Amino acid sequence: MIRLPFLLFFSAVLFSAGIYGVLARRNAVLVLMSIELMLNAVNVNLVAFGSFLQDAALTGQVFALFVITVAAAEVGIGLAIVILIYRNRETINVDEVNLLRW
Amino acid sequence: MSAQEIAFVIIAGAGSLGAIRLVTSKNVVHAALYLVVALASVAAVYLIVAAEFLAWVQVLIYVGAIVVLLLFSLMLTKAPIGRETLDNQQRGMALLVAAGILGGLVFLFQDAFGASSEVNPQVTRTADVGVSLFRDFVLPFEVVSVLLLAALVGAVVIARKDEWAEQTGGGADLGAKGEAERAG
Amino acid sequence: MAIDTEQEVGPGAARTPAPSKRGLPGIGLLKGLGITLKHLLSRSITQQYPDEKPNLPARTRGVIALKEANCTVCYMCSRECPDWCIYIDAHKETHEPAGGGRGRSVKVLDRFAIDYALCMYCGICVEVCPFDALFWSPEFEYAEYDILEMTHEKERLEEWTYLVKPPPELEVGAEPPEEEVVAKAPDATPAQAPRAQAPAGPEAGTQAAAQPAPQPAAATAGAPEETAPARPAGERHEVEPEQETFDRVLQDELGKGTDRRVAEGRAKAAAIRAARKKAEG
Amino acid sequence: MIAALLAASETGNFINDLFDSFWLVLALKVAMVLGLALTAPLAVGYMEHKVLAHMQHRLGPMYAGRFHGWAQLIADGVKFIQKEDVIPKAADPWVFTLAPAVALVPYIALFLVIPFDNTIFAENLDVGIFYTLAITAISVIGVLMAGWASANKFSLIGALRAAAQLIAYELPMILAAVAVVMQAGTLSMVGITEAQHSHWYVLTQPVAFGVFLIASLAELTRPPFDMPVADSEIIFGAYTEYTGLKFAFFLLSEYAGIVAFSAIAAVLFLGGYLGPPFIGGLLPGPIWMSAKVGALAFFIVWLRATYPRLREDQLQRFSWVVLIPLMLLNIMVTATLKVLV
Repeated sequence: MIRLPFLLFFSAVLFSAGIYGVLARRNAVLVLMSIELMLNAVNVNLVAFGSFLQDAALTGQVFALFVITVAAAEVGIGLAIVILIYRNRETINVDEVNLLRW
Repeated sequence: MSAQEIAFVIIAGAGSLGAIRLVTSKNVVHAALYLVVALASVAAVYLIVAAEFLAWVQVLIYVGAIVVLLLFSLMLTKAPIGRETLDNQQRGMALLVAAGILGGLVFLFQDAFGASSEVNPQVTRTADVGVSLFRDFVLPFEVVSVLLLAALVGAVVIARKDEWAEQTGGGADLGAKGEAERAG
Repeated sequence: MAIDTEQEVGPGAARTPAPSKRGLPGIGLLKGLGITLKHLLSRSITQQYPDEKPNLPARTRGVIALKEANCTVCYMCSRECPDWCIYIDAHKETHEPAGGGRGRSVKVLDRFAIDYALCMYCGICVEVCPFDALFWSPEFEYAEYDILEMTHEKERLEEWTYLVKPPPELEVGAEPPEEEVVAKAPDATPAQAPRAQAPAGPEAGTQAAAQPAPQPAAATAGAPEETAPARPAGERHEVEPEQETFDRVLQDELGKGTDRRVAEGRAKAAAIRAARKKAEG
Repeated sequence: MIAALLAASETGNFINDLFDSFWLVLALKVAMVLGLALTAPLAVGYMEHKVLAHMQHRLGPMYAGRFHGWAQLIADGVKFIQKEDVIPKAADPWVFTLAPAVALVPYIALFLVIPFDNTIFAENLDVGIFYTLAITAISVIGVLMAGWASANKFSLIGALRAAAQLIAYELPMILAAVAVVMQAGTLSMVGITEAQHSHWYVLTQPVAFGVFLIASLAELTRPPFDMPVADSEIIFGAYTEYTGLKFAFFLLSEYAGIVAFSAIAAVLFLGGYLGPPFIGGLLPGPIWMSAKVGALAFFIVWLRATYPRLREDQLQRFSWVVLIPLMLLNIMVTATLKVLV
């Protein structure tokens, strides 16, 4: 027996922390972590609403599973890119990686 | 407040603290460890709303694999320390945006579904999740598996040291590289 | 578990097919397991030391002991010692002979100590001692609580000599000890025997008898000198250098402009080699 | 919440049947899990001391406790407590201190779901086997923390090796378990055991059994896969800077890991608390289970005494090139047979 807004507030905190991290961090790995935080906020919401609506098909949980899968793929690719950038440019600061600016 | 709510508040408090410290920490490895706290508390929240399978998926994939990968790459990329190397100049603006979003969301959530709307966790068996996954969501499941395969191949291609290019002293398209490898 | 077939010989080396004698892949792994299991089931050889005295070989080099009576205070051991751990104090006494005549001065040992905190058990002192006053004893339990007490005086060093065990029987087919060879050899020149005994004679003759009998080295003090003549008697034929080879090689060397002394040496070596070859047929 | 979970998943647990007070049951279960998690590793550690010694023609500990040194590990524990707790000056004190706990706690938590009979267990989670595999993966974070916080190159290299090894071998391990889960049709530890009444799964899944054992060795960083603590190269890997009680925690987590993985392998492949056919009824379940765990732990020690250490690149290649394709094939075959039969 949990009041729904509690769950939603928690997810809101995670999401805004993630937003702040994405905007304010220079380190690419930290940006990736912040994105993970935002995805987790989404997952909490999915599960909370799934539970709230008493969905027999468990749509919320299944979609959270999909999001986790996609997040894993995204981290895999993201870290591969980060390692590659580090190998070529000796830095993983996103504001110094400006190859595509012009 | 029910016992569940008390437990939830404690866990969510720890998780929120972890999330906030994650984005403000001056040390990247500390940040990654705060990420563990945040992710583990999310898993605990899943347990509280009785999504047991999802909770252990969260632990296995996020805490067991993703965080280990993140820590691994942090340690491989020398893990710089300090406010200046980790944050850019948009801190104030970012704080403003984040606070605005938080405020907006809290304002919306507090009454959108009725302040006293309640979640009654029904224990979900793993078999139910499986049935739902393979009966109602087969197509998305297959699409996700294709996505994972693509990500796997992509990650290998990106992170791989280009030995052929190093030997010939220049880059080459992947097709030529594949040909060269097949030839010998 | 085909780990052992996964090895590469070198970078890019083509994998050679496994030789047929290796049998099934992974059989070596199973053999290894079998060996460890066999050892698990056999008796262990540990000797539980403080409860059970170790079964040491007779010539164990545990500690350096001193037979004081053999010591002539020649200081050779303390001078050769690499880390200067031997302390010797002595004074001179003049012994008046009973029948009158000139007095004989004798060195008398006051202190002989070895600092085992410094000693590294190289055994050089044992080797250089001309009268075998120093030798190895199997004693090994002489630990102390204070590093200062690790300097052991001559009384203690003497005690350790009593612990020396008789030497083990020689193995079948082993070379007999040199003194036996000397004693048995009928064709040994008579001059050699006294020479071998001579150094042990006046000073230590009586003490040598008091020595623990099992010290073979002690009984044959001065062994290094006698080895040279003893061995040819048993094994090699003495040969006279061949004169014609000597002359020929000498001429060659001198013709090449070699120094005369060097040339003579080479010529003599060549002459002896030639003679020996002829003698052996 | 947890109460609801407990009530839902508890059917036939002997503690729940005996008492009905929630807190009493909780306390008893915690005591049971802690007692098991803290004593079983000691038994395995003592066994390793003795077996390793005898395989090398030695006797091993003989004095502590008078009879064949049975109290040696207790004496070691007392010694560890007395030692000075050194934290290197350049180390990160918080992370350094937390690391041993992070490494140990997952293995203790794992003992929650190990069944010793169809009523003797702390929890019969619906996702039992999945839970065990998920929670063991946390332990490596402790090792990474230790390696990074020690401010020591060898520690960091050891930690990175441990992490790389975990990533490489978690996959074949899970895939091996998945094949069994598919055959049993359940994730619950008790359910998997009960499904083996007719035959143990080692008969139908021998390849998965072998791969599971190899992957457990790698996850535990036990020889021949102990590159993360290879003394000849990197001193003691991530644990180099640790002393006293913290070091003891790491050791305890290693031995608890041996017990835990042996128990999982026993449940998955050797019929858990079920005895062999015909003579299974002679002894009670807990004895069969302990015997199987002991046998597997002995096997792990046996391997340590026999094989030399692999190289890091051999280890990685072995997993990605041999084990994972093999296990994927195994799953395909299992699925096909499951559908056909």
